[in-house]
Amino acid sequence: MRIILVWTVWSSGVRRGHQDTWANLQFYPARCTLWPMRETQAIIERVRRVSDTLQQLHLSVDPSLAQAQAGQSLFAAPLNGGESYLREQWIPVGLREGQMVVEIPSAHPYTPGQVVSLLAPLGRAIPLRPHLQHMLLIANDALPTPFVWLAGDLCARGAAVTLVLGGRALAYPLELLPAEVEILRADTDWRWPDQVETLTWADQVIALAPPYACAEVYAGLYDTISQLRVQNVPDGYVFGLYYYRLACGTGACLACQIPGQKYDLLACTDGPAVDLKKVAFR
Amino acid sequence: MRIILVWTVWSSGVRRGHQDTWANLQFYPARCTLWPMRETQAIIERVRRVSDTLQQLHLSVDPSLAQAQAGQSLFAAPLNGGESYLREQWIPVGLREGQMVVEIPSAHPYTPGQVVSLLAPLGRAIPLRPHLQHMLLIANDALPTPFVWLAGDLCARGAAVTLVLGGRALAYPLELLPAEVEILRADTDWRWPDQVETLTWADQVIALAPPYACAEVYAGLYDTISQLRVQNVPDGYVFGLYYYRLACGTGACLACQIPGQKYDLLACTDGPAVDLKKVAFR
Amino acid sequence: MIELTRPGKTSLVIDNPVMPAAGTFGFDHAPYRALIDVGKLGAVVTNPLTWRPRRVARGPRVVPLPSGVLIHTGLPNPGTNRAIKQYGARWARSEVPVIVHVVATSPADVARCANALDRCEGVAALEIGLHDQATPDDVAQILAAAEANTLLPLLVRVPLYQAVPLARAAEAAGAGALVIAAPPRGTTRDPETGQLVGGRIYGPWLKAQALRATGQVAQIAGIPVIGSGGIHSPDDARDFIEAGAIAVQVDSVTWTQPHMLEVIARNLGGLELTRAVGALSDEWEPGMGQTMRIDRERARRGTPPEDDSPPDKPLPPK
Amino acid sequence: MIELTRPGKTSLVIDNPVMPAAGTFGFDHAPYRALIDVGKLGAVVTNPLTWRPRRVARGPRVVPLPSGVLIHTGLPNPGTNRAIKQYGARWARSEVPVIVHVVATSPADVARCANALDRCEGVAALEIGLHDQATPDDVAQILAAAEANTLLPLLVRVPLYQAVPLARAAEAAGAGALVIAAPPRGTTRDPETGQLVGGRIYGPWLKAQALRATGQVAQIAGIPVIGSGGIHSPDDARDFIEAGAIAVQVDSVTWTQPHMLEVIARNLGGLELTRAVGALSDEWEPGMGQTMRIDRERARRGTPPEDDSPPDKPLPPK
Ligand SMILES: Cc1cc2nc3c(=O)[nH]c(=O)nc-3n(C[C@H](O)[C@H](O)[C@H](O)COP(=O)(O)OP(=O)(O)OC[C@H]3O[C@@H](n4cnc5c(N)ncnc54)[C@H](O)[C@@H]3O)c2cc1C
Ligand SMILES: Cc1cc2nc3c(=O)[nH]c(=O)nc-3n(C[C@H](O)[C@H](O)[C@H](O)COP(=O)(O)OP(=O)(O)OC[C@H]3O[C@@H](n4cnc5c(N)ncnc54)[C@H](O)[C@@H]3O)c2cc1C
Ligand SMILES: Cc1cc2nc3c(=O)[nH]c(=O)nc-3n(C[C@H](O)[C@H](O)[C@H](O)COP(=O)(O)O)c2cc1C
Ligand SMILES: Cc1cc2nc3c(=O)[nH]c(=O)nc-3n(C[C@H](O)[C@H](O)[C@H](O)COP(=O)(O)O)c2cc1C
Ligand code: FES
Ligand code: FES
Repeated sequence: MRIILVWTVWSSGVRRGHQDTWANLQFYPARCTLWPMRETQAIIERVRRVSDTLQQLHLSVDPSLAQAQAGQSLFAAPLNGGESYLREQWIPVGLREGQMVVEIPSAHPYTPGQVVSLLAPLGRAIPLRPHLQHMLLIANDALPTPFVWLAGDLCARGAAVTLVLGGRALAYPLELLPAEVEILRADTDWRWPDQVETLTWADQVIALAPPYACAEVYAGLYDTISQLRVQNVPDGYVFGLYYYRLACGTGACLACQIPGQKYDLLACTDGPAVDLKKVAFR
Repeated sequence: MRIILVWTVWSSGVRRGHQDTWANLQFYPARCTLWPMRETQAIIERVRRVSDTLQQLHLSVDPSLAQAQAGQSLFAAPLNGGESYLREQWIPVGLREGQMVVEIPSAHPYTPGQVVSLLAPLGRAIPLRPHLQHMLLIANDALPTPFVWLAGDLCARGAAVTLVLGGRALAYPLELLPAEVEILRADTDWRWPDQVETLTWADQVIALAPPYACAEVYAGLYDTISQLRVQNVPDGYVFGLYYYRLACGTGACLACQIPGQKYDLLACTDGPAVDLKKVAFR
Repeated sequence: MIELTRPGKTSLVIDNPVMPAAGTFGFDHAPYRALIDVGKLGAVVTNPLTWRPRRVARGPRVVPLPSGVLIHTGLPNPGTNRAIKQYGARWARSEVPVIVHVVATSPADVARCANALDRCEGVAALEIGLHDQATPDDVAQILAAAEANTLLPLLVRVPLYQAVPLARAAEAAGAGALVIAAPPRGTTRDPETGQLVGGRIYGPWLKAQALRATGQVAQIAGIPVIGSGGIHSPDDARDFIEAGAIAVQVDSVTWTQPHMLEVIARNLGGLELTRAVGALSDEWEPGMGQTMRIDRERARRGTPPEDDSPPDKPLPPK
Repeated sequence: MIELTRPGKTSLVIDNPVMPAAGTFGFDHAPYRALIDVGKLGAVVTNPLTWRPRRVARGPRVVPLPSGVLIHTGLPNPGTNRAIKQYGARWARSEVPVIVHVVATSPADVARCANALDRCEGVAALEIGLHDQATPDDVAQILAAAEANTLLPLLVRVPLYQAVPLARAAEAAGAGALVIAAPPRGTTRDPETGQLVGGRIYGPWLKAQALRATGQVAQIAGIPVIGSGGIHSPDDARDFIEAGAIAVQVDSVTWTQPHMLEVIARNLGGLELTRAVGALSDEWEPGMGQTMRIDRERARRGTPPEDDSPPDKPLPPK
């Protein structure tokens, strides 16, 4: 079945006519661009309240989703209609014993046994440099859920991970993160201890800002990094995560477009991680 | 508390300025016109599936509703929003051990423990002649749920009750009706065995038709009865039940108006039982 | 104190910016008297009146929509003179101003209604309900007819789809205030009969359309604008105020959660909201904690019933 | 066989009365290729194109509504010429007719777009999207500009609030068919930023308004009418047909339940629907039982990938 799916796909890059956007990033997990979104069903096996505002859902998912990688997410809708009209983007924090665990706001009432329709995988795996040693993750005013799975994978393969938390991100329960991750605390002006050192130490930087602040925050971060690196910022060095509210999730509605230098990008099919070097900050 | 409520009421008759509509029916339960609708809460204690299409909900209701009488109903909405935007009219089939039992379509998913908001009582008790001996009830193409409580009360006080079922009403599970009730089966033309005899035998006749057929069916019934009784049909002899879909339930929106001979009536506040002698059939 | 209509010889001043919309509350306070404290509202707008009596529409009149409802009543009403007889005395005794809604059937009928209502003590203002097909010319004629027959302040309720041009026409023709907007019409299938049914549509979804129209009109209007359409919470009401409305009309939520009308009024009136704790079960009702109903009802124990009022005064002959 | 546009030198004939609405499906088949069988649709309508490229709007673009959504994209598109380069070859290979949506920004721009698209092999028809403020005069000018530059059938998509007068104007100006209606605009508060945001509104509630407008236009139009707005099920679609539409456009349900677009098409196309029983868990997906997808995918095992297509043809110079 999986093999068939590869035949039927139009890869996201090909289909909007800008193959070259990603062509020079040899280290991209090539598989992901060949793996199309499908509609499947999942059963909620367990609902675990992990903080005042967050819950984790343990999902029995279609076996094809076992291939998913950190960065990819689920576009979910309860089968019998939920509270919201649009599908919700559910961000996995890991795959454990065949179950996918997602972390979502606890405001939404889900119960074990409920069946959900999933459009998945949504988006691409977060691109990682092949011999990555030092990863710097930065979350400002947004809960670092999207970093949990990634940080776990990186720690497991021996990379050093530093996570900077600022603003609302400080409310996140640290016990949900791998114990190996070094945590730094940013102040309200986005400064943290040894900022320059951590930025030069890192082989790769990935930032997370809330949707309404992405343009501003990522532009500032990119400026800072450009100033530190007298030569050009390398391709695939600093990424921003875009979690815009999605209408279609398939690349049809263009509501999640991110203006690009050469080609515009879509948060749903090209994201969530976007190389900030490719973004046109106005 | 109940006493206070009596003070605050504007009776339904008084408030729309047509006290005289009911003034000549001395046998009306006077209490009902003095008992205003209130907003209270109820807990669903038990959900019992009684047929393929019907369920009974056992409700712990506000003690004030212990005064309710057959004909009065509840205008209900689940506290956390339900499937329908408007409130639903829930028809009680009895009051048992302080719990009110309502019978509603099983399509609506309710669960024990759920809290519902009630505007109640909705409407008036079905007016009964004081020394009633023989009651004829007729349900055509509408499930006879509204007759269950009434028939039980009448049998308990020794009256003889005959129930004619036709069309869709024949699908109703007879075990939900008091065993003392005599059941007759009407054919598609609204004829049943000994039709003239039963109509002359009865001290009072109450008919139930689906909302969209009320005007036609009740006009036909009233004609038939007029022809049987060479003198005028007496006041308070033949009633139709009006279960229109209600928007407000309070007499504000007028969507449930029934054109009357002298005054127009409202299904929500004057109904469900309306003396067909007062109705203007066009 | 909110000056609801354009300053001039007569202007309507209200204490609270929240009132029910025409057609949702009845012809007087009676339908909601036992459920909400009418005195906490800024005003009451009556159901629509026409010069001649109208009977209810035939066929299905209430059809559910996803998250809303379609209603087609045919505007039943006893006609203006009989309504004055039935409700005039109660309007005169109302704790809050009564705004009588007059359907703009024709200039001649509006003139007759205005003339009759002008002599009715309890009427604080008229709200003219424009028809969906009204043109700016119609608006001018209708308002001229009303103004020739009454000095009462005139609010004009404008249909959603023509909000900007008709609001402009109403202001030019001397309207005292604009109500934006009357709900639009729709068609849906009645599940009971299988028929396609037409009527006005109500529900929270309407808010986005009405809020946009309110914002557009507020930007061009030189007279007060009252926002209306799909308001279901104090926050919804505040959105209309932020878009430029001076007051709001609440519609179908009054049917589904009657106390919400009072909650919105108290909230926008700046009254503190508290949730009652420990009220006895037979004293407590939803929304009661958010109001002072318990105190109010206790206070009433000694007072005479409100219905114990003198019989309606005879009206001056026409 | 449905003659979708008025008979004449050119007329568009489609096999199935169901197609996606502009803006919901993308510029070509790619976004939904893996999720639905495009060949089962009657046609595909592209996202809106303008002459010049447009970038996405700033600020919040997707805001939830009760039972719906407000969307404000700013109509991002690469401009007509670049779109032809990017998508023209795929349009030419499409299993079903491709209708290109052209935004009616100005007569001059529409003329340029029509001219460029007229020479593009894969384009079966143009759909002209009228602006909300368009007047009947604008419609005449826009259509004259389009007709002077192409013989392609012209569909005209009319805004909801002005459906009847603009439909009349479009028919008089030679439109081949009418699409009733473009969704209305609304304003709502974005919960994330607290801002009031404007945009088009989508959801099942819209159906009542669009169905009414479709019925009104169908009664007066002498050319085919395509109904659109809030269709979420085969029954919804049938209601538009009963109100006089010859075909329907399905909008936001494609985003929330992609297979529903295909289900509606199969249903209105008269194909039998069966629910698959016993499909293997990794083969089964919602809606699949209602289609013949399992068979289709099995059949594909031996076929070359659809993407293995020749590179886009160079376009003739302008
Ligand atoms: C609470 C309330 C408040 C009101 N407030 C006001 C107010 O403030 N101001 C005011 O002016 N009025 C008000 N009204 C008036 C009222 O809402 C409308 O005027 C009433 O609903 C009449 O609408 P209608 O259905 O007759 O419309 P119509 O438009 O007459 O009825 C249906 C229309 O749909 C068309 N149609 C027929 N078949 C189809 C089909 N298959 N598909 C699509 N369309 C079709 C018909 O041509 C017809 O025109 C109020 C009413 C109520 C109940
Ligand atoms: C999928 C899709 C399909 C489309 N299809 C078509 C099509 O077929 N045809 C077509 O022509 N277009 C189409 N469009 C175009 C598009 O939907 C609209 O043109 C777009 O949303 C622009 O709207 P706007 O928000 O800029 O409107 P505007 O009206 O410009 O924006 C908001 C308005 O609200 C007013 N406002 C400001 N503050 C307030 C306030 N506080 N309260 C109320 N109002 C206020 C402002 O004055 C402003 O006018 C489509 C778009 C999409 C995404
Ligand atoms: C100002 C105005 C308000 C109206 N309001 C209503 C109404 O609330 N309900 C209704 O059924 N008809 C209403 N009508 C419509 C008329 O009663 C009548 O139905 C309408 O003129 C169209 O009739 P037709 O649908 O038979 O052509 C209104 C008409 C006017 C002029
Ligand atoms: C035919 C037409 C279609 C338009 N469609 C869109 C659109 O989809 N999205 C959008 O943001 N603006 C759209 N616009 C609006 C313009 O881009 C611009 O926002 C609009 O003219 C108003 O600008 P303002 O809101 O800054 O005054 C459209 C304009 C026209 C003339
Ligand atoms: S969400 Fe529609 S294109 Fe990304
Ligand atoms: S339901 Fe509103 S008056 Fe009866």
